[in-house]
Amino acid sequence: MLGSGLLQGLAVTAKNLAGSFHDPARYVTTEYPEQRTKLPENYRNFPFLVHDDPADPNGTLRCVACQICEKECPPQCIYIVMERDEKGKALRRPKVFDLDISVCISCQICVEVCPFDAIKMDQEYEIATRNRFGGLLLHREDLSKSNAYYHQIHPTEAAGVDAALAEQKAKQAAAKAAKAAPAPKAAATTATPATAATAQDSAISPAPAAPPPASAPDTPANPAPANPPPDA
Amino acid sequence: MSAHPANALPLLERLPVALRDACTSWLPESWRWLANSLLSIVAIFVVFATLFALLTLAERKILGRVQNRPGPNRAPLPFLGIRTYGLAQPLADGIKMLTKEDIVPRGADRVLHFLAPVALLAFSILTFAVIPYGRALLPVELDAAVLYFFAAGAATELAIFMAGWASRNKYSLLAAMRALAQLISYELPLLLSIVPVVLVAGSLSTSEIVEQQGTWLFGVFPQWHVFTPWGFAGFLIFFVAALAESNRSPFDLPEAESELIAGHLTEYSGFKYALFFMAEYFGMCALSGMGVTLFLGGWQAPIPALAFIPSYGWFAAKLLALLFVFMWIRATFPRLRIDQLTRLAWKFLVPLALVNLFTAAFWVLSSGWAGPLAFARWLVAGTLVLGPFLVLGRRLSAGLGPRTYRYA
Amino acid sequence: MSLAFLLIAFLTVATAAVAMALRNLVRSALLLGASWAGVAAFYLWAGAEFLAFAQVLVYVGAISMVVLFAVLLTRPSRDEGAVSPASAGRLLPALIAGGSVLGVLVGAIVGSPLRTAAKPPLAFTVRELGLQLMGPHAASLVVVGALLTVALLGAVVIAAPGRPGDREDPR
Amino acid sequence: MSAAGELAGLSAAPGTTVRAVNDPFHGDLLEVSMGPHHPSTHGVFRMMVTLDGETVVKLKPVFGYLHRNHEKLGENTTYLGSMPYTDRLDYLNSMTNNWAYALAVEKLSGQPVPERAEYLRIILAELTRLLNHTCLAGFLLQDTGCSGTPLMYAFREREHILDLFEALSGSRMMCNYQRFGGCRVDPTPGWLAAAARLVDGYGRFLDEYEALITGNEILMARTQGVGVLQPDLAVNAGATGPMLRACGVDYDLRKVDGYGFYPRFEFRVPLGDHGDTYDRYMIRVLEMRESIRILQQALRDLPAGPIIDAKAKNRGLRPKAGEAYGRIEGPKGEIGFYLISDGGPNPYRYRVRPPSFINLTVLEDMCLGQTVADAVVILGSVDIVLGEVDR
Amino acid sequence: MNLSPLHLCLLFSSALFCVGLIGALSRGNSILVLLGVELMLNAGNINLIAFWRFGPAPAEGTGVLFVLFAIAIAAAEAAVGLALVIAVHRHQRNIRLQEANHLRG
Repeated sequence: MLGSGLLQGLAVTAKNLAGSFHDPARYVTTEYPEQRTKLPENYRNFPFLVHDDPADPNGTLRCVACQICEKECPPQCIYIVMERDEKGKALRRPKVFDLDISVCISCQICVEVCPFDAIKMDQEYEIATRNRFGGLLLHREDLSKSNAYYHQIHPTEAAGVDAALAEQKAKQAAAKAAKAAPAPKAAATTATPATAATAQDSAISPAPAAPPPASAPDTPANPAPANPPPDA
Repeated sequence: MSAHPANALPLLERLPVALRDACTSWLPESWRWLANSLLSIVAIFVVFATLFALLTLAERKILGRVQNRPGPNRAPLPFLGIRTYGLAQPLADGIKMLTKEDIVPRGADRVLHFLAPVALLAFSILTFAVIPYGRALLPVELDAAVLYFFAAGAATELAIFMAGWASRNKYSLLAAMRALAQLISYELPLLLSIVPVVLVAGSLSTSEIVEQQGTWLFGVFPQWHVFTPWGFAGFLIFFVAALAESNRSPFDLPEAESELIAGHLTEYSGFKYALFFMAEYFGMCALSGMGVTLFLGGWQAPIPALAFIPSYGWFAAKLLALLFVFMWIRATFPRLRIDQLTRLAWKFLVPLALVNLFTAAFWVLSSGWAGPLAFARWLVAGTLVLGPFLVLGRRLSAGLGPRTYRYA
Repeated sequence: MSLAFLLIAFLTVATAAVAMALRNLVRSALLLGASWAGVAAFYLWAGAEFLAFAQVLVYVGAISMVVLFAVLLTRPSRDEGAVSPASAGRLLPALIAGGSVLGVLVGAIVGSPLRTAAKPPLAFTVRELGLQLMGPHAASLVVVGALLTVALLGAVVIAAPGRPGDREDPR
Repeated sequence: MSAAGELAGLSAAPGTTVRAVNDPFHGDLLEVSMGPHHPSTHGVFRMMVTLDGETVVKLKPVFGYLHRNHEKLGENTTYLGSMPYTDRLDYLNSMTNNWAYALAVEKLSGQPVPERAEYLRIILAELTRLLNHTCLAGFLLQDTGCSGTPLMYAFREREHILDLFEALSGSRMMCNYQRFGGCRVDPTPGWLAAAARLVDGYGRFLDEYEALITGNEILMARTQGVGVLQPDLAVNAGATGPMLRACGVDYDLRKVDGYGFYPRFEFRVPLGDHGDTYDRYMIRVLEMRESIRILQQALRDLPAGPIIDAKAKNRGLRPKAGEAYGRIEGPKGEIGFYLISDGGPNPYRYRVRPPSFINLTVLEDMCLGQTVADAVVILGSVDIVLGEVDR
Repeated sequence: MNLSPLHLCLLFSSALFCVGLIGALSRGNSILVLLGVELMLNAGNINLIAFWRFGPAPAEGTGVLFVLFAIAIAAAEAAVGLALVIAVHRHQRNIRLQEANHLRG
């Protein structure tokens, strides 16, 4: 009969009208600024750089300025300049690490390609700023966040990363110990930074394992100019 | 509001009139009439403007709740910062509307562009004059009140045409054409649907029509027109035509936002837009009020035991219920197309209304039937209503229907 | 003579005159709507309220709509309903003819002593009107009804496109 | 009279083209530019519509307002670097876009995919289909003039699926989930349980949604017999997906290609007989019900194992010189990626076959002779996403 | 000169009549001609009402009835006239009266 479909529709809307007052499955609105939904652990929005010592956020970055993420970044929103000492020797640390989050697409590829677990995805989504240009261009200081923060936002993933780093470090220590016997000179030089590093697994320690082995002797010079940024 | 010979009425019933008389009693006799009229106009305007403000909120709230969201609930009270479940929203909307820039397109017909909202609102307000809001509350007692109502209402579409044409916008022009076609189509079923009421009541006066619905069958069932076969059919036809006449969904073709942006409102902003909005709600209120008056017993109480509640209370309750149905329908239905709209009017509503006229005539002629004949009376009238509905409905929806699908 | 009448008369004639002189057809039609409403106001002033509402309903509600519709359907082109003003060759004879008719009429009216009944306002109610229509004038009512039906059907046939149904879309 | 009659008469026969505009009998046609800023063009799409009264006598789609040089970008980034960009083609269906692209690269570089990953891909693709069709039903009804109610119901359910995507991939719409040789993240048992709950409850939502609107006489009047697409025209134009199946052509890549593990699943392909807007709407509703069946089977049978091949190479991929075309049955139709490798780190040629763009080519043929109001609804039933149309 | 209300009413109606007449004679557009004729009809109606109101026997109401019938006929006239205008327009793409000088379509 003409009209039966209309009446059926009216019944459904009436049910929803009533249901929105007592049925939480129907009334799903979250009133945002006051109420917030819990973000899932995997949620990702914009990268940040992990540092290990909150006392020295820029000195203990895991990033070695290898520029892999800069090359792989699809929208090319990362800009890295490696820090060099007076003699122009690379210090395996970013002097500049800029990330333009007005360009960044949060694709996580930088995280995937990073061999040092130095860059991770943040969960920050309230990024509105009054400054159109500078406000969305994050520098090394803005990006640097502690490992504890990383544990807080991505607990499972961070635990996995820590475990892998610890394992790698242990392996490396073992390899070094084996190496130390035939070459005591090299061992003496590397020992100082190892003890000077923080109690936790150092960011620098896995570095000699992967990229060019030639850089291994340079590490002793590392702690000396570790605190030049006066603006920090 | 006409001075009824109603000093015998209870105080609550007389209250508005008594208040008005108290306000004007100090004036000389010759001036009192004018003052009383002005006071009535002001009262009607204030009441319906407030109702309009609340209705805009209610509509959004109801739409929101139907759609499982809260609707507007944030606007805080000015200077206090307290949220009141969105009650301050109309205030915020009003301030926004009043302070917005009034934009007139360069190619527009400036005079008509300005006149359209004014004329629309003026005609909408005119219709309020003949609706009996309560036992003693009828602003103007007219012999041909029903005719007056529709004469005043007929001019509203003209204003919509003016708006659409004056905007010099193609969407607006299409909306203007649609508004005209819609008016020409729906004026007829609207008028035809109320002719049976006039026929049965033997009067074009609204107060008399309401008075006549004030009896109870067996002392329980109200004898409203809607509770007769012809009245029921007439009410449905009236309601559908009223939806079309007030340009409400599913007949909101002139401003069809998914097709014509905003139709005749495309080039309006600020205060003029607010006037249109107000006129739309006023028209809706007026038509609902007329529907209540003609079919739902006006200000009569549904059962005698509840007659202690003042008559204007009942009127308000019925009016709000009808307005709720307007909103409920808006929340549910898709929009018709213009050719379907006219076809619905000419091929369905007009024939049904004509048949309904015969049904009403039969009802009047058979008013003396009693006993088993009363049953036969209901049967015949019911058949006269239902039969054409089924036949015409089948013809209207020929070729349409649920389908079955095959699977590869 | 009441001020109201003079106002009504002036507005009615003025709007009608302006409407007839305007270039813009849509404006003309809308102004004529106002003029017809003025006539309705005259009826109201004269005490024929039923007639006044019927006038508004028919003229403002229906005829001006149809006129506007016709204007939009037959719009010459993009210039939004503007038509050329009356050419002098037509205007002059028209003015002469109209003026002379007006002169004759005014002369006749003013010159003739009209007998008016000095009666108080009358009460010709809707009910009486209905009784008259259904009683002595029932035959004419039927004839008018038949005329209206035939006229409307004829209008539909004339206005419909040549082949019936060729403009109608499938659904 | 004859020209006018012909012109008008043609409108009754769907599928025929009327392109005459300046004939003497229809000199005052109204040309309306609908869009790029219009409530119902689903983004920045523009239709130059020529109207005779309200009837469409000519319709010219204009697009490109959202052009982002997608294909050239793909030729200038690495193979992996294009993956997040595919999210942004049809931003409702990033999972299926990812899959089609991954499939093309896997064909090009000959990488195997573990079983669990294939199952996960099917689960996510079918969830995407649910999501897309739900959205479409909401948008389509919004275009017919419902005041938001069906749209809000559709979005309520869509949010639940997006929540799943977010919990798995980290983003609601830009999932970037598939990788060459598998998937990026393994779902937890909790996630799988949540997905199963959602799938089991989805039928109830569809029932309520259909009660709300499918039987509605106004909707039937608005959509039945409107925008009829003839099967031969649809095939010739290359239309795919629900658009094609609504005309009664049995062509579903899940059955035809049998890619992934689809041959292992039991499901049916619904077909329409009229090819009108109502069929296009109903086919999608029925496909959703079939998707629910596939999902139930997949979630039941999901095997354990790795989610990405142990030797899978994503970063620094340099496939041998050659070409490959990977296509899957996306929710909107055949989404395909055609890649030519010259052995370098970037594809030499990167080409997208965007289903909604190709389905859009028959828009004018469907709209001719219908009214403006229909044109909007027909456009809605084509189901376009401008991110994919303009690329 | 002392004019009775009836005189004034009649003057009013003749003014309206002449406006309609001049319009109908001077304008070339057939819609405007039709509108002029409608105005003249209205002027006639005003006369009828005036004589009913101020005439010798207002109680009979014949004037009102006359006007009622006249309005109905005017409505029919307008409908047919405008239908003719539309038909002419369809055939000739023009509604200027001078050019509508042959009846064959």
